[in-house]
Order: sequence, then C-alpha cells, then structure tokens
Amino acid sequence: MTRAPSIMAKTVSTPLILIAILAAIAIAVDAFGSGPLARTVIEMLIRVVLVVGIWIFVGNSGIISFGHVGFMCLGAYAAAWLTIPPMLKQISLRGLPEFLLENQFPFWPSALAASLLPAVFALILGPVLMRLAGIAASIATFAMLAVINTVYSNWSTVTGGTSSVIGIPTVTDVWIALGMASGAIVIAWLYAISRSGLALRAARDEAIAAQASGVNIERERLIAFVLSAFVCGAAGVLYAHFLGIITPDAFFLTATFVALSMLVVGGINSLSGAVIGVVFISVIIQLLRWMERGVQVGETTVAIPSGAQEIAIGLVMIVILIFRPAGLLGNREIVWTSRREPRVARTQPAE
Amino acid sequence: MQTTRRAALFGAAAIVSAAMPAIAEEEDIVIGFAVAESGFMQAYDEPATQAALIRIEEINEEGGLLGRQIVPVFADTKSDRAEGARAGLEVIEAGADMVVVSCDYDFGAPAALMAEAQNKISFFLCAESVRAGIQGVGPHSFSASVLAAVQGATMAEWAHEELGATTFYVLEDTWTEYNKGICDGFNWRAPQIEGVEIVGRDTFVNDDASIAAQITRIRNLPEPPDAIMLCSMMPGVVSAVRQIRNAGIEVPILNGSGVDGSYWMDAVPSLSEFYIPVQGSVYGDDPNPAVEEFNVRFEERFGARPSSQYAYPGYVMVDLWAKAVERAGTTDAAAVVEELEKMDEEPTLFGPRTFTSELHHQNRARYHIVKVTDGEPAVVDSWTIDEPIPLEVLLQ
Amino acid sequence: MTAVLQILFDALSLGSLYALGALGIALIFGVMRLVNFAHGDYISFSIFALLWPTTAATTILFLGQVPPAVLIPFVILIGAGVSVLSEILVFRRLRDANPATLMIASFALGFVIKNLLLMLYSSRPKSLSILPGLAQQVEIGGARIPLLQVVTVAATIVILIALTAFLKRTRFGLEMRAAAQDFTMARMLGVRANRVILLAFAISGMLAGAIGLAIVVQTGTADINMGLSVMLVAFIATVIGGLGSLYGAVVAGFLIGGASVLMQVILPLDARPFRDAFVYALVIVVLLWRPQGLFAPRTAKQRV
Amino acid sequence: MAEGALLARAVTVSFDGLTALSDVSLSVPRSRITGLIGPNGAGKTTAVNVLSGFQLPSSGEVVMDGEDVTGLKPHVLRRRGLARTFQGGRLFKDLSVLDNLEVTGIGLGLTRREAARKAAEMLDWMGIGRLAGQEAGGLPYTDERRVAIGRALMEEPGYLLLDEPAAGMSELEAAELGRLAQRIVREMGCGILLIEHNVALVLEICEEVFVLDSGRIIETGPPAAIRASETVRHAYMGTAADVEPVGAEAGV
Repeated sequence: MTRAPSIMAKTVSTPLILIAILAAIAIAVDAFGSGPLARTVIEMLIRVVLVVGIWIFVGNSGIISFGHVGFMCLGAYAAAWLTIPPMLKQISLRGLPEFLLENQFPFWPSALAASLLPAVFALILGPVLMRLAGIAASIATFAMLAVINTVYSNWSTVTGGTSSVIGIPTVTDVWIALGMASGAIVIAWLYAISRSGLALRAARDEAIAAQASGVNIERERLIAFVLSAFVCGAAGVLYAHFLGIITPDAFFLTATFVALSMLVVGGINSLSGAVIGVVFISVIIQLLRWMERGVQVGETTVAIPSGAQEIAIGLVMIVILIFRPAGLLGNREIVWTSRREPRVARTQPAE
Repeated sequence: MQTTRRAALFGAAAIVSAAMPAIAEEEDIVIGFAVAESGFMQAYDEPATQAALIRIEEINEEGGLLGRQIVPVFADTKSDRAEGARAGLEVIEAGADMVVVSCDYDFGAPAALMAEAQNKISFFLCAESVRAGIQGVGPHSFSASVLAAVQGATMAEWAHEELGATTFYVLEDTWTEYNKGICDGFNWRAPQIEGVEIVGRDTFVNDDASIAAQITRIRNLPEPPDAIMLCSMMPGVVSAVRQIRNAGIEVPILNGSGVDGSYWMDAVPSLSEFYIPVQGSVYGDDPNPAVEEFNVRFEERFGARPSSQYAYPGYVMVDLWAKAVERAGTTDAAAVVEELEKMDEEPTLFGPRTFTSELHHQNRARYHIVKVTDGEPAVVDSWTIDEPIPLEVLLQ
Repeated sequence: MTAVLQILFDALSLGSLYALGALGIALIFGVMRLVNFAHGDYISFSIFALLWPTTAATTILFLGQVPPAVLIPFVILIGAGVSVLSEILVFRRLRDANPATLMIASFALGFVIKNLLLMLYSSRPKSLSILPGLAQQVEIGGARIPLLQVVTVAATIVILIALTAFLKRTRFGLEMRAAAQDFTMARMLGVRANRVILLAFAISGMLAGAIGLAIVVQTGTADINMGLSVMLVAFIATVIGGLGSLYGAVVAGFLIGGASVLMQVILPLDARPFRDAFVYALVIVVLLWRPQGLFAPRTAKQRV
Repeated sequence: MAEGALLARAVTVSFDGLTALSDVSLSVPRSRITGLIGPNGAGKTTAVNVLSGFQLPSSGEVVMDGEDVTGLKPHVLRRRGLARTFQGGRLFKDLSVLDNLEVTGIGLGLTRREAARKAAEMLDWMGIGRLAGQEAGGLPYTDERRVAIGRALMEEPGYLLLDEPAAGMSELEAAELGRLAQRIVREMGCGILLIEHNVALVLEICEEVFVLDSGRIIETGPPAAIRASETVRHAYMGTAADVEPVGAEAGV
C-alpha cells in the first residue's frame, strides 16, 4: 500500500510561512528601525502570542471567549512573583508564600511555571465552564475575567491590588518575543492537526453530529481551553517582562476587545487569520501613528489630530468587516501549494 | 535597545515628534515630555504640562539655564502603558536631559523606567503615590506633587482641630491607588489623635452606577458622624457626593486634592461643608499673591485659568530641577540628583519642598484648606501636619 | 422594617437601570443576533449631545438648560437617532455576517463613538445638574427615599408597561415579538425585516437615552465611560434571562441589581471590595444551573 | 454476539406537559432491517433520540445487547456501537468529506493516520471515494446522505439508526438507498432501524415494522401484516392530506 504523506507534512507550510513573516518583520526592524519601533514590533509579537492562544480555543471550538485575557493576567502576575527581587517582594507583596518571597528564579524556568499556572486554573475551572455552549459559555468566560480582575485588583498583599507591581526584570527583547510567538504558532498548529483539534472543529460545525460520531465535546473543549490558557499565560509572561510593571486593569476589557478584534479581522477560523489579523492591525496603527505626528508632503507637514488614530482604526475595522465579514483571510490558511499535492491536504480548518 | 541604527527603511518619522516646537540644537537643554496628548490621561497631563511650559519660558526669558535655552520635546503616550514606555524612549532618543512622565504613577512609570534604565532623571507630573520616585522607579525618579497620604492625614488633623470633629466615617473608592493612599494617610493619623473615633467604614467602586446601599448604611448609624472622609476621585466622586447630599446627609465631607476645581460643582447644587486640601488656590484668593499672578499668566498663555491645583506641580517641577541644575553647574543626572536631595524646605511658589536620599516625594507639606459653601470654594486655612508620614506607613 | 424597605428601593433603582439596559440589548439581539457592544456608547452619546463640544474643564450646556418637557424627549430622540444611524450605516451592511463579526463590528463602532467624544470633549468628566427638582427625599413607609430613586423606578415601570402595550397591541409590536422568537419564520410570514430591525434599534436607542438621563440625574456627571458598566451588566442579564425573552432580560436585570445591593449589605468590610467577584461567580452558577437562561422561550431548546 | 438487540422498554417521554412518547417498546435485532413508520408528529425522531442518548426518557429504559444503557451520553453510546444519522445530514460542512468520516474514527479512539486510512476505505466501500477531497458543505443532496451514512458506519457499529434517509429522494434514488441498507446488513451484520416517510420503501426492505401514532405503538409486525392493518390505515388516513409539510417533523 502506498503511504499517504502525513498530515504534518501536508500542513507544515502554514506555520512556517507565518513564522517567516514575523521573522522578516523582526529582522528588518532590528536592522533598520529605531528603538521605539522595535518596541512596537515586540508589542506586536506579544499580541501574536495572545491572539494565537485565544485562537486555539475560540477558533477550534467556535465559542467566543472574553476570558482569555484573564489567563494573560494570571501568567503575568505569576511571572512577577517568580522573578521580582526578594527585597522588593518583601515590601510590596508580603502575602506571598515563603518560598516565593525568598527566592528569585531565572527567566525561562519562571516563564514555564508562570504559563502553567493559568493552564492549571483552566483545568480546574474548565470542566465546569465547558459544559456550557454558545453565548452562555461566552458570558461565563466574561464572568471569569471579571472575577479574576476583581480579585487581583483587591488582593493587596499578594497582587499589590490596583497598584502597579514593579521590579520585574525587563528581559523581553525582539528575539525572545519572536521565539515565543513562533512557539505559540507551532503549538496552535500541532493542536489544530491533532485528533482533538479535528474533533473540536467538527463539533464547532455540528455539535450534535459530533456527539453521534463518538466525540466527547466537553473533553475536547477542555483540552483546547487548557492549552490556550497556557499560551495566553505565556503572553502575560512576555508582557510582564516587556514593561517591567503590571496592573490588573492592563488585562481587562480593552485588552480583551483589542485581541478579539484582531482575531476577527484576520479571520476567526484560521490560524493564519489570527496571525495576519495582529500584523495587519498593528501595521495600520503604526501608519496612523505616523500620520498623527505629521507626514511631510512637499513643503508642508500634514498631520491628523491627536486621538484621530483611534477613530480611524475603528473605522478601518468596520470597513474590513463589511467587505470581508469572514475576516481578511476568509477562514483560509496560507499554504505553500505544490502541484503534486492532492487537494485533501487541507486538514486545517477549512474555508 | 537599537538606538543608533535608524531611519534608513522606515523613515525619519519614527524618531522625533512632529509636535516639537523647535529642533533641539547641540547646546540646548532638552526636557522631554512623555505625557498623554490623547486618551484618558490627556485631561490630567495637559494642565501640569502647560504650567511646566510657563516655567520653561520664564527661564528662557531670563537668559536660560546655565546660559542655554531649554527646549521641550513631546511624545504622546496615548494614555497607554506600552505606548508610554515607547514615548519615554522617543524623547530620550531626541536628547532629553530630563524626562517628564504622565501624572499618574501607573501610566507614567513605564516611561520613567525607560529613563531610569538610561540613568536619566524622570519627574512625574503630579503622581501622589510613594512609588513615584525611588521606591517605584529608582534613584533618578522624582514626583512634583505631594503624597496622597499627606492629604488624608492633613484632613484628619485639621478636621479634628478646626471643626472639632471626633467621629468619622470612612468611605473608600477602591478604584485606584490614589484613593487608597488618601485613606491610608487618614487611617494612620486619625487613630493617633486623642478622642477620635472611626464609627464606620465602607467601600465602593468609582464606576458604580449607584451607591445607594452604602448611603443607607451611613444613614442607619445611630448617630451621624461628625465628618465623612471620602477617598475618591473623578468622575465617581462627584456622583458619590451628589448621592450623599441628595440623601439628606449634610455632615462635612473631607476629601483629597483630586476634587479641587469648581468646574464640577454644578453637579451638586448649593454644595456646602465640603473641604479640600490644595497646594495653591485657583480661586483667586491664595494667601500668596504670586500664585494669583501665575493664574493670570496661565490664562493669558492658554486661554483659561488652571481648572484645579494639579497644574501647579508642573511649575514646581521645572523650578526645582532648574535650580538643582544651576547649583550643580551641569545637567548630568548624578550631580543634579545630589543637588535635589540637598533640598530641605526649599521654597517654591506653592509651598516648601524637601527631597532626601530616601524619599523623592513630599511626606509632609503645607496645604491650604478650601471650604466650599453654597457652591463657592474659598481658602479658609493653611495646615501642615505635625510630623512627616513615616516611610514604613507609606510603603505598607 | 424601614431598613428593609430602603434596601429594597436601593435594589429596585439599581435594578431599573440594568433592566432598561438589558431590554435594549435583548431587543436587538432578538431581531438580529447582535450583541451590541456600542450600546454603552449610545448612552454616553445621548448625554454628551446636551453639551457644547469643548475640551475645557468647565461644562458648557448646549441644550441642557431647556425645560424638562423638551430635554427628556430630546435626549431620548438622540439615543434613538444614533442607534438608528448605526443600523443604517453599519449593521445593515452586515446582515449575513456571523455573530462574532457582528459583535466585533459593534465594538469597533462603540470605539469610534467613544474616541470621537474623547476628542471633542476630553476625558474630563463633565458636570451638569439637570432636573434638579429630583434632589429631594420622600417618605415611604417610614423610610426616607431619595425622590430620584422613586422616579427612576416609576419611570422604568411606565416604560415597561408602555413597551409591553406596544408589543402586544400594535402590529409593529406583534411583528417584533414574532421576529424575536424566530426571525426566519417571521420573515416567511411576511414581516418586513429591515423595518422591524430599524424599529428595534430605535427603541433600543431610546432606552439608552433614558438610561443616560437616569445616570446623569443620579450622578450629576457625564463621563465618556458612563454607559459601560450598565451595558456589561445588561449584557449578562440578557443571557441570564434567556436569549430571546424580553421579559426574562428585564427580570434578570432586576435580579442582578438586587444581588449587587444585597452583597454590598451582607458582605463583611474586608470582603466588600470583592463584591463584583461574588456577583459574577453567581452568574456562572446560574448559567450552569440554567444554561438557556432563567426564562428561555421554548424555541431556544436545542433541536436534534 | 451477532444475535443481540437494541431495545426500548416502556419508554415514555414528556416535556412541558406534552407527552411525546408513551409506553413505547420496540426492538432492533442485529443483522436485520427494522422499520419505524408513522404520520407526522407521531414521535419517530423522539424515539431515535431516546435510543441514541440525545433524549433522556421520563421513564422506561434502553437496553443494548442485554445491558441497560439508559442515560448514557450520545458519544458513549456511539463508542459502544450505536450509530445514527440525522434528518438534513448534519455534515461537518467546513470539513472535507474524508475528514467528516475521520472525525468518527477519532471519536472512536483511532489515531488521525489510522482514521484517515479507514475513512478512505469506507468511502471506497460506499463507492464514493471520488468525493474524499470535496468540502462537505457543497455536496449535492444525495451525496450528502451517502456521506452521512458512511460517517455513521465507521468502525462497523452494531446498530445503525437512519432518520428519514430517503426524504426528498426520487423513487430511483430511494431504491438504491434500500439496496445499500441491505448490503450494510449483509456485509456488516449491523442491525438497522429505518425511520421513514416513504412507507413503500420500508415495507419493501424491512423484516419487522413498528407503527407509531401520537406517541404510541399502534401496530407491530411483518410488512404484510402492516399492509393489511386497519389501524394503520386509519392512522394514516387521518393525516394523509398533509403529506410533506415543510419542517413539520423538525421539533419534537
């Protein structure tokens, strides 16, 4: 019998192309860009991690989640607990357990542990939430976000309450961010082509038929939920180590909607959509930002008024959604097609 | 950070704000403003920035600093933290000798941390958290304002001494650290005063649509308190005051400086028995006539009088920093910090200021007390707390 | 006893706001499966329309000074206007889009409205004292209740009765109810979709205006984000009440208001800052208990 | 094992005060085709839902191969060998035809590679291998039905419940479907329950037929007996006028 090429081989071009796009941007900015522009790119890459993390759950399950920025919050604070110098922690976060108060861990082990915290949280809460479907599930995830935000805003001895947590080493640079974004893309791709990913996308289309096909929807949803919590947690870790300072309100409604907007504008059902949505919106924002500063047109400088950038980005999004309701990518994956490949190759969420 | 390789591909637009009034030349002294020109924080950053510009213009008119002109450069934080850090970096790349950051600690810190990482002095425009300085940024960071806790402590002492209040009710808005700071100062000072009793406490959140339940609790006290310490800020504070007064509770309400300004008082018709600590009066009745001269100059320059006392720290900031630079004979950060830390009760237009190597903020300050009667605010007293608030209390 | 009465009124007045908000969101959701996140911005917009655009601290009343007989309808019409306009300019062009796209479009629209207000008025809260006559106390059963609370509750009841009558007695109303129950079926039965949707937007916008008024009379402040918290709670109430059930949305609005006030009363001081966490945890519990909502119409049942 | 059966014993289903099924007992033996007919609204789909775990009966039990399986979740029942199809196909329209079948393989515990191989085999067995790469959402009506049956047949279930598979088909297509059902029984030893509007088809290929009316079994027997039954004729005559109202069978 002839062996069909494996699903991995058939679909691997998608993550590779996406990573290549991000790498190209990172390299170009590193070579030619200014410091502030480099920061813009790092921020974009962190958003890629977040949005791809959200996509793992939302894109495959079809359930819009408002709660994933909450996982980012858990990850960011866990990173802070693990990496802030003990002296600072003993002043501002006195309620932490002894071993955290007295130790400071290096970045990578801490990043892993900090990303695991939201995953564990998702594993505990997930079995309850995953019983819900549709908009009830969305509301429940929003309630989860509100609970996380309220607790972190007021649990002063452990989270510092509404005040900023400071002293987080600022180690996130373009390469770490690029590495993590690539990692997130690979994880998301591996999940998408996994058994669970396929089963969950089937359930997204037709929950009832999926059950009749032997799919345990709650279980598959939970797997996606936990995995996406892990990746969103990693986005939180990156963010904490990027700014060096975090507050609970950085992980609330604005962040949630910005992330969801990028996802929807890119195309909610495809991994490529998640990544391209972030890149596209980030680029538009940067262009508008330059226009706010003024663009030299011949002899005169033309500038749009301060604050017009936000209005413009909203309008751009509306226009895109009107003309491409399924997002820029229209739920397709970017693939490298060679003629010999059979059409069946597509096992990513399809058009 | 890549600070040298720039511009080839992405154009010069990325480097320096176009809002910059003049191109800084080699010999100029540059003050970089990484503050909000749009978004939520804009309304809070703008007045203090304008006041700072007035002081800069004064110095330039008088021949400059160390014989050089001061040139301000700007980058918009867009009221966003990540943008704030980027704005900080931008003004530093534009050659800032000192970086001015957003009024609020949370929004200003990212830019201040950028400055700190490059050993530049940063000044918070009007942050009132102890973290706005050494504790939250590093040894090169200062705040131009006074700690929120001092406001709470001032109100506790003054209300007891001058209003004869002995029973207090504390209503805390848990929305921000500033609010909590006022209450922390009050909670530290009030119990130390002989005979003072806190008869009740409650919390709310700034954006609560209604605080009816909290008010019901106050009204159900066996005796009305002598005063209510209200630790809150805009916009929720207006709503809270209005609801308290509409509920028929007429006892004195004590506040932090955040409610200064008469612009909101239409919301509570014939507001009375309302007390605010201020660094200087915007109402034309400051005991120091120079303050009123400043108000007039401000109006001439920007078309309106300062709307609240929060313009003043901007003026104080440039004033103190320029003095320190003059004394050090250089803009070099280490030398200027050293001079700033030598300042002990350094007189300014808005009261004396002190910096030490432990604290780059005011844990004791002279406050004017503004009393609102029938919607008319007026300075009725001045008060300085007995002793500075200890650092341990502030850091709690 | 008077304490209980007072708490009851506190709960009712907060619940009124949520109920009106939930109704506004449920109406739109019913006819086009849109979770309208711009609703909160309609609320702010209808109030800011009373003010002259200025970024200065002092409020300049634009139409705020006119007598209540003009002011109230004006605000409500502005709410209806911005809502109808958003349907015509944005949502009509997204008829076939999926719910996620619709929702994000509404969010983007809200973002535009909000930032437009920010640019015109700055973020500084604007104070305005309209309908000052409501700032008094009345005595009911020994409890002294702020008149405003009484008026808010009464106005809510009047609005609800009027809307019920409209939905039950008029042809428009019948069409809307049919559409909310089963839009596809209603279309097949000859309901003209665009007209019904437009009407739903108009009523929803009017409710936003009414909420704006209630908030501004209560707080004396117009703030860019003034509609946000009401909108979020209303959104939750819509789901808890049972999507497609207007009646359920209203009841759930009152229930959440009640729960919030009750939490504030019974929680010990140290736990009070965590009030919202308790309220939202309760929301999750209710959803698990009745995933289709408390008053789900039968059509909402999953079909096999 | 081939001699087992799927049984409903005294099943009653009522919701919101409405009784959809009342004391219904029926049996679906292996290696045979059993029919379930009845006028619109008789409760046929509810019966399938009860058997396949989508509807919890108010009382009574479902027994599979001698074991009580009442209340088990649909996916668990599928893993135990009870497959079904749906009115209107319910294919995973965003997935390819091959993936549609693959999902069942995965649901039953296969690896993706394994499931894909078996899915391809199944498509070939059904004679629709050419559809493998097509998107399920764009299939014509009859192909859609075939794919749905193929999806249900993955890993050779013990029982297959077909919910109105011939609806909307021409005489010719229905006959072909009948032959497919007979082939499934012959080659897989599967027990089929065929729920149909097309009474002629049922009477032609079933060995035993249950007639449901207003939630009750009103007649049971071989096709000949059903054909002769007065009760059945009466039940059908009463509603014969409305042969195929749109969507009437959808809800209950």
